[in-house]
Amino acid sequence: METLKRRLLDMLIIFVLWLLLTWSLDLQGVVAGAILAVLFALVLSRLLPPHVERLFSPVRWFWALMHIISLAFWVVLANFDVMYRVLHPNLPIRPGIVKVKTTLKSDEAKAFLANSITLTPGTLTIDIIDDWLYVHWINVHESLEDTEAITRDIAGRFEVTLRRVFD
Amino acid sequence: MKGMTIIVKTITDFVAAFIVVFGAYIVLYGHLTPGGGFAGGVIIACAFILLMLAHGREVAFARLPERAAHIMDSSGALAFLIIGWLGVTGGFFFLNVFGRGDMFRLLSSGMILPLNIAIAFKVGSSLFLVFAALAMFRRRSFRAMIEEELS
Amino acid sequence: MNSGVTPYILISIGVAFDLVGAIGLIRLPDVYNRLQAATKCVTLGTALILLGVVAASGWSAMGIKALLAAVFVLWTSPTGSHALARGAHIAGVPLWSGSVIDKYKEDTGR
Amino acid sequence: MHTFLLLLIIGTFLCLYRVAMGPTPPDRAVGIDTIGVMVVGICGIFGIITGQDFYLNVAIAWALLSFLGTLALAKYLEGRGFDE
Repeated sequence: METLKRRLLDMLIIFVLWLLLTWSLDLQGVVAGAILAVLFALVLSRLLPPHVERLFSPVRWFWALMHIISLAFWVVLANFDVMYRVLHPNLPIRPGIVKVKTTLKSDEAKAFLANSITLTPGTLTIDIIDDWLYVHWINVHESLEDTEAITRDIAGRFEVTLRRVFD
Repeated sequence: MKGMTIIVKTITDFVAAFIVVFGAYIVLYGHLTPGGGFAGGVIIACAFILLMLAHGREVAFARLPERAAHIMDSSGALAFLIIGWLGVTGGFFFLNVFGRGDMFRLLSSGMILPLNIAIAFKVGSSLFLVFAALAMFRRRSFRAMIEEELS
Repeated sequence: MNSGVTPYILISIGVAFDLVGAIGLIRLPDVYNRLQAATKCVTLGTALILLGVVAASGWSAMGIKALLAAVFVLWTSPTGSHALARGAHIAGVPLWSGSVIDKYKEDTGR
Repeated sequence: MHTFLLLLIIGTFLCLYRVAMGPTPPDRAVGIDTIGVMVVGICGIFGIITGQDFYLNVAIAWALLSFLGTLALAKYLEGRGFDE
């Protein structure tokens, strides 16, 4: 029963992707998409990631929207930050690799946290080992041993929304 | 640790299904837009090569087993030949024996669409197998290879 | 294809960010700093150009494909730069001489 | 629109400087990755100029191949085989 439900979900998602790609309601195209969805869901099993059923939860979609809005703000800020640093004649940088502890549990949340950190001002995720993220920071301005402040400064701004989206 | 980090694994899982559907779109609309069997087959193979890079060989072969890839490889070439020989019933090799259909719709090209699908099966599975086979060779130092040559 | 001023604004901002990323790739001192500038500026620049395509063509086949390409770039580009940074650190590329701390080397020894 | 195209091509040549002159192999890999993402934008602008939507297919395929190449280069820099 569980696998049947999962297969139907796979078919639906592949069919929606096909409709988005062709973007026409021509009968032949729609039938071809339906055949393709059934074929892929039956033959290429486990192609989609686990927990696909979470796509149908409106609460998660709301928090995903909140995350996208906050991420857009920080990304634009990050670009002006990089522009200032690159075009300044003296190159005002003070780089270093710091360590950040995350409280998120699932793999998806960790992956999207790492990508969000890469896109925000002055930080670049280098590695993730269990709960510790190693982050290259272009302008280290906190005191170096104060892991709490560094964590709050780098990862804290996204954990609130990402926890509600993925965990 | 097998494969790359969690980040790469998760993002690869998210995009692999989209890449396969995109490759199928390139194959099926190959006669209306640029693309076709070869390009779509390469894109479908890229999805599985991506899985192999991110997760390691076992996971990629669990998604597309080696034996199934071999069968698809051979049957693609066979299907191409059979569709070509169907033309002989009307006169000569590769003669279009299917209907032409309406212009600018999916079924409008006679036998180009089945030929595209056959080429896609052939190219996709064999490119995946070639990548897997080439990755299996151990990387050895040039010094060892030269010494082995000289001895 | 509606002609307005919105696509021109979006595309010009995107191209400006792309050029800043390229200049940062040349000016900054070591591979990690270059990766920072290149990833942030070029990813947002390309995404803005593709959003400009969406604004220029509306909800047609072209607009939807541009939207899909923008989502794809926004997901994969940071991932690729993360993999490159990890590879560079494991390959033994040192940090710039003005760097203040390297926790990763202290913890993993690579 | 042609001005934007010219500016983006100048940008790719700036990246090509890093590919040619990079002191270490990872520098060259970063240049190649950046060029790959920039070409996606060039494809989008081509789509607007010509009004044909298949240029966006090229953009998606190019983004995919660029990601694949970046992952392969990163794995090569780590010093591991492609299938482990």
